Amino acid sequence: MVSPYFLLGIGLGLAFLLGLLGQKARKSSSILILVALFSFVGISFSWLWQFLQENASVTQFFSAGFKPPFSIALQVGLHEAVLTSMINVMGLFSFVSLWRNMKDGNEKLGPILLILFMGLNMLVLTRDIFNVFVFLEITAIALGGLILFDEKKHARSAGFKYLIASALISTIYLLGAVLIYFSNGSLYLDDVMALNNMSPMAIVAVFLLILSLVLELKPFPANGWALDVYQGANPAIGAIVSAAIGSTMLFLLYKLMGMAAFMQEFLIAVGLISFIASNLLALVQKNANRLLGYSSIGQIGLIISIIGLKDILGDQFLFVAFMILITHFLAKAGLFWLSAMLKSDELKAWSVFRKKSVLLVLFGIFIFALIGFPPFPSFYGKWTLIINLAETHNYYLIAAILIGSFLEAIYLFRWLGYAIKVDFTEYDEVKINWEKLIPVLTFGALLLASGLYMAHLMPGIEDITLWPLLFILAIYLLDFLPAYIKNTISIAALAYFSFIILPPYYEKDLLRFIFLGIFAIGGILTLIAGYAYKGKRRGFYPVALLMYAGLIVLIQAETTLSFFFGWEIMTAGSYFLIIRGKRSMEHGLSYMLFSIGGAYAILAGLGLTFAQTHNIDILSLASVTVHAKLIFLLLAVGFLTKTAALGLHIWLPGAHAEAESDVSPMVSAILLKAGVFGLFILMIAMGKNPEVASIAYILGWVGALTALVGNLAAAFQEDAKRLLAYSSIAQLGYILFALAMMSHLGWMTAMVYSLNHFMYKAILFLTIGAVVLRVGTHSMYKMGGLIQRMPLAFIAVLVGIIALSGVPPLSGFAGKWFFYNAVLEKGWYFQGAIVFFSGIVAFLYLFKLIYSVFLGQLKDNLRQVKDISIWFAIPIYVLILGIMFFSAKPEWVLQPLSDMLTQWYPNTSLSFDGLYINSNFGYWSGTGVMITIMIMFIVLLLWLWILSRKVVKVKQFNIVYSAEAPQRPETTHVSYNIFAGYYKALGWIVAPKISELWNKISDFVVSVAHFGRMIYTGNGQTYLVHILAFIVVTFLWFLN
Amino acid sequence: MELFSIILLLVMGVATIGSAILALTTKKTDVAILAAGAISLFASIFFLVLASPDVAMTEAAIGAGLSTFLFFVILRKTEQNAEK
Amino acid sequence: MLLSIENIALASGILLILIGLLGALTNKNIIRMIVAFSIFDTGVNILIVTFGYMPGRTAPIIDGAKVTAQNIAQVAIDPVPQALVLTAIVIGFGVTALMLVFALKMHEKRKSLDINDYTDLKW
Amino acid sequence: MLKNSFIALLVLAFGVLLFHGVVKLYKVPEKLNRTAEFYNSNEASQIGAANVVTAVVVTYRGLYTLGEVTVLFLAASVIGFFLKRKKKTAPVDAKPAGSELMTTASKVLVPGSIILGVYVFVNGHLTPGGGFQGGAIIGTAILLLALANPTYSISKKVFHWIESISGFVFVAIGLAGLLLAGGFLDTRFLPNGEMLSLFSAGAIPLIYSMIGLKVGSEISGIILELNDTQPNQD
Repeated sequence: MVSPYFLLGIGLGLAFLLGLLGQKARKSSSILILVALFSFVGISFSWLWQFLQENASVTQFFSAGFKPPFSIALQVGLHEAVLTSMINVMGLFSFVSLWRNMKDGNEKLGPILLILFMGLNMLVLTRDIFNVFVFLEITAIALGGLILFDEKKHARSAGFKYLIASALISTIYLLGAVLIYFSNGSLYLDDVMALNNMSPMAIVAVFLLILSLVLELKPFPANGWALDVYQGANPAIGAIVSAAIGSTMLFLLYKLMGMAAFMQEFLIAVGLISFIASNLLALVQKNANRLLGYSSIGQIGLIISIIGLKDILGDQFLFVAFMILITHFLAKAGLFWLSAMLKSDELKAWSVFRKKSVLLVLFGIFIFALIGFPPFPSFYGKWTLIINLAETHNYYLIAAILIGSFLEAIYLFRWLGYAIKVDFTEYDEVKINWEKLIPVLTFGALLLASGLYMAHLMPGIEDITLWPLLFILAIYLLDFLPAYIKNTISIAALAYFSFIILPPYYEKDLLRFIFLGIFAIGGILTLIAGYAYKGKRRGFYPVALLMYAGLIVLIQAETTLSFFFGWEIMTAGSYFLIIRGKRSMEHGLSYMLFSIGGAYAILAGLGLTFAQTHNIDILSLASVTVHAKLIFLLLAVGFLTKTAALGLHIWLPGAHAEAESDVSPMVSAILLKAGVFGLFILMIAMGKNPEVASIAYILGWVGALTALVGNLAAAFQEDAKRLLAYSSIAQLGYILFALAMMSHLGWMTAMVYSLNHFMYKAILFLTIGAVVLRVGTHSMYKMGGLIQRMPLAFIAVLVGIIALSGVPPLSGFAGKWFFYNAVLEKGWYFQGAIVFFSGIVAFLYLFKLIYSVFLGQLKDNLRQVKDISIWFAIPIYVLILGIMFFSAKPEWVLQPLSDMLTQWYPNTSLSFDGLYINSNFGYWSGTGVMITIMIMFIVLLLWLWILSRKVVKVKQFNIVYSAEAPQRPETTHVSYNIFAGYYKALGWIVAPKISELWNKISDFVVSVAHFGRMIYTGNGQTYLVHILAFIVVTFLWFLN
Repeated sequence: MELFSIILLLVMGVATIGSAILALTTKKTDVAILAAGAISLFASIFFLVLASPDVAMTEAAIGAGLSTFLFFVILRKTEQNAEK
Repeated sequence: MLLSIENIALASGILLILIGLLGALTNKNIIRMIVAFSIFDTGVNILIVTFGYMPGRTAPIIDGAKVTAQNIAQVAIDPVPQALVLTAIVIGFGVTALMLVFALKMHEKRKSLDINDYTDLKW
Repeated sequence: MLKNSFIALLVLAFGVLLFHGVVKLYKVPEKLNRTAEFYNSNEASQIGAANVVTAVVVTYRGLYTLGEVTVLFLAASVIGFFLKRKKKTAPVDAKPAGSELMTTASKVLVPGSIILGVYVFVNGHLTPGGGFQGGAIIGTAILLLALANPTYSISKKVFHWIESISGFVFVAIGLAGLLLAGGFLDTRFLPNGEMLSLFSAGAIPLIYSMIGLKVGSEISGIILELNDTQPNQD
């Protein structure tokens, strides 16, 4: 093994020698430093290789040829090899990123950076407690020097604040180190760790050491100096502080915690407080670098608490800590480097990355990794952390971690949203220099690669989940191709997938077969509509496929881990799809926040499940016994955020309405079924547990009320797509209600509704979307009379609303029939009545939809409009055929469904008898009804046709307006505000009280954040007072 | 000998604390710097009495000498800057 | 005995630490803050040397007369605290020097040495 | 002022909390602890330096000294770089020459100080003092020189060379210990020699000479940079 002293020799020897070269040979000295940093990487990688491949054992290298404690030992083990590898890679790329700063007469910058990284290596390696002090000071002085070279406006005052803070902190460390020596006569860490019972003096000493290291790691609230450094210094230096120095200090803390088991609780508390507080205060931050600072402090706080959890996590400790650390390391460095490319440090300035899509994608990767989305390492880290905390019954810690993560998600996603949506014309363009680009690209690639590699290693993740992700990556690389080619590839991929994966499920698991079918067929059909788009449609296909991949992984999941994996992938993909719409940014954000909140609820629920079943098999949900109510409630809340149940629905109307024309059906008809599938899984598990019947009862009420409010709200919309969005909320309410009945008939209802909703909502959204593409508005009062110009669209909508309203002969009736049977059987009359009433309300908005858009008077500007695009018409009519088939031969679908459900509910009154479907309350034949209604329809049509020959045709202008042109189109459309009367009577039900409630909550949080950050006065002395107060308070805590 | 050391240290201790209070309270920065230099000198006597001649020499050369010099240089530079 | 060498030294060291700290936290002038920090450091150094002191013993330097290679373990004090303080003094000087350069550079831009004038970065 | 009295209270609380316990737990040691015992008993035979502190700082725990040198190097780099006068505004001769007395005194004192400094670092293994103290004394001599002869011009290049080479040699000696003897900074690859003689204690005199040269030239370099009347030569 290479002796670590060569790091010292190379680093210092070169730094000293470079004085000979002087200022003139700056280029050659830069190259020499690069070579030295390269050799650092080489040395640490050689260690890594020896530990990973050759099973080398931990080795200590003694200085001066004596044994410690009489000399100083540097230890090289696997941990040290990993950490020094990270640090040295960071050193190399930091130097590259600062390459241009070397030029302006700053010839000392290079040696200082070299010494800084050498010092960090030594901090990781050394086992001598006082030597740590020496190298702490070396890194502090070197960092101070680096900051001083910085030309940024406030770099110097920030650097000074850093110096005085670190002077105070390192003196505390010095006192600790000295007291350690006096208490046991050794400065050798292993000696102290071997002490069986420490003397009181040693305890005080260890306390001081750990306290000072925690202070170095910027705990809230003694961290104002660090925030100022992040904001004031060059972002490339911020990257070093956050990634390299932060990781080193964390490792040092971990190393020294070997002596301080009694301080574990302190670390947990301090870490989590920092995690939550800094993520909270970041909510109101507008400066990108300071925001990154807050985020760094938060992440580091989380890792501090994980170090405190070492004993609780046991075997899993290293895995969890490393996963979260490596994510923080790669992502934070990447983000700071991205920031270094920009002139302005406003958050909104990041929108200029939109012109360089590579950078935007990297930005997205870093953000998603930080929040803990799959496939990035932090996903596995957080999952394992939560699972293990649940297993050890640390429920409050789970709550704290999830709350902090949620706060972090809010500002990070808002920021990503700015980059994707905000207008960038006022900001300077990014000029990409190779030396700035290489580090970011490398770290982004490393992040992605480490995530994929982890997924490959992780038990409980099926390998198959990775192929789609790799395919998506490939599609992204083909983004320069025109849309129709990518569309074809995407359809082919989905079709191929369906061909391979779908058929076996027909025998194996019909439930999954149906949902997979919805996703696969729905995916293909909605993608066909994509041919209507011209140009390249950059970024659309990767994210659409990401959503489908997530959905498919979700359904296929055999373990709770891969279920959650799929859930998160699907959420990420759908988020990007939604925010593609023109005005959908805030809706996209609220979608994401509800989704993440829901996902954390699911995570907590799955964690609690694992705690008692010790099994990640998804079927193990059914064997939950302890805390069953809490678990099922958490899971239900998680799934209900996706199905937009009442109270959790406010993201849906905006998100669905503002999405692109072919995205709305994807996120409505298809995506919502993910929530339904989740509910199915949940209900199947709940069904076997009598304890949680009350939850089903509550869910039933939630479903009923959701149906009512959704339908009422839909009736008062003037925006066609919003109307359909509210209608979706209501439909999902029906499904929830039906599922909650926990009976064979109830679940039949839910299945039928799910299938139907998929078909008719896809038809309606596709058609309305296609119409919107032609007329250029969502507002129904700006349309009207389109039946003359768009007969294809009219017929599609007509079929859609007949199916939706549940009148015979179309398949919606089947849903209604099962529904009434189920309600009667269950005896939920009151709730049933509410749902029934809301069904009547549905007629109102359906009427309004078809009337406002297609009937009445054709607007002047739409006189030349063409019928909907053929690419939309194809999927629409395929779906209409599907509905027709289902309506004419319902038993072909219903009988297998019924048979499938008998595995959970063997006793059923339902029976199939040829064309007839019987229940306790009656019978019904789809085919018969169809034939009867068709005959009636044809007779009526003929009669009307005969009558219509006597009609006198009137020119439109005769009756609408005499001479004036309409200034306000809404006043001239007869169906504008058509249900004003009903609104007076029932409007209070749909008043946006729930949105108001959420707004109040968010206002409150924001004001807390505003108030809280006032402690950071910007005065260096005040920061010192904070540090001192932190020390005093900690002392008092430990005295108790 | 022992007694002599104690008396010496006592005087030094009083002088040190006095200088420290002076450094803290004086209005003039240069007086404060001189006081700090004096504290270092007294400290080096402390170190001598405490049987640490190496430390004493270092404190005298670096703490009392070099540091004080640097303080004055910087102070003069800031004054020059302010005049400009 | 209350008035022993080590007790006087201990008291002086601790008082210097506290006075230095108070100065660093209350003096608004940046250079005066740095002066206070160096007093603080001196106090810490005195404290450490005092802890390592053993009454009646001499410095661990073999002079061939009073202290020889044979009796040094009985008559001399512990060399390690001295080694630590030596290091701490030099490092403290490095930190002080860097702080002073910062003070100068800050003053160059804004012509002020008042710490209250450098609060642009906050919240 | 309310704020200041709060701070005073806080400092007091800090002092009481920290030192109350420490002082209470502190006992005047009766005998040396095991590390000190080892050093004091074995140093003479193992390293052969009369000054045990030097042996500890340079050999046993030589990494501390290397760290100190690094810190001084960093500080000197930063100070030298930022206090350097800008070339354009350099008035070649702005200051009056030093007084007669100063000039005469410096003629006597400067060589004497330099010799004293060299003596201190060369004898670091025998007497109190060593590289840092000797270097600082040399720096003071240069300061005297600069004060006495403001127009006197010394090439800073020489100091840069001495600084770089001596620093490098120090590191090289450390590596030589690693390659030739027991470990990094092991000074025993040279013979221990006879106790109390100048050429004893292995490579310690060599290391302390290098440190003395390095520190002396660093400090001198800074002083020369600071000396306003010194025309910039680089």
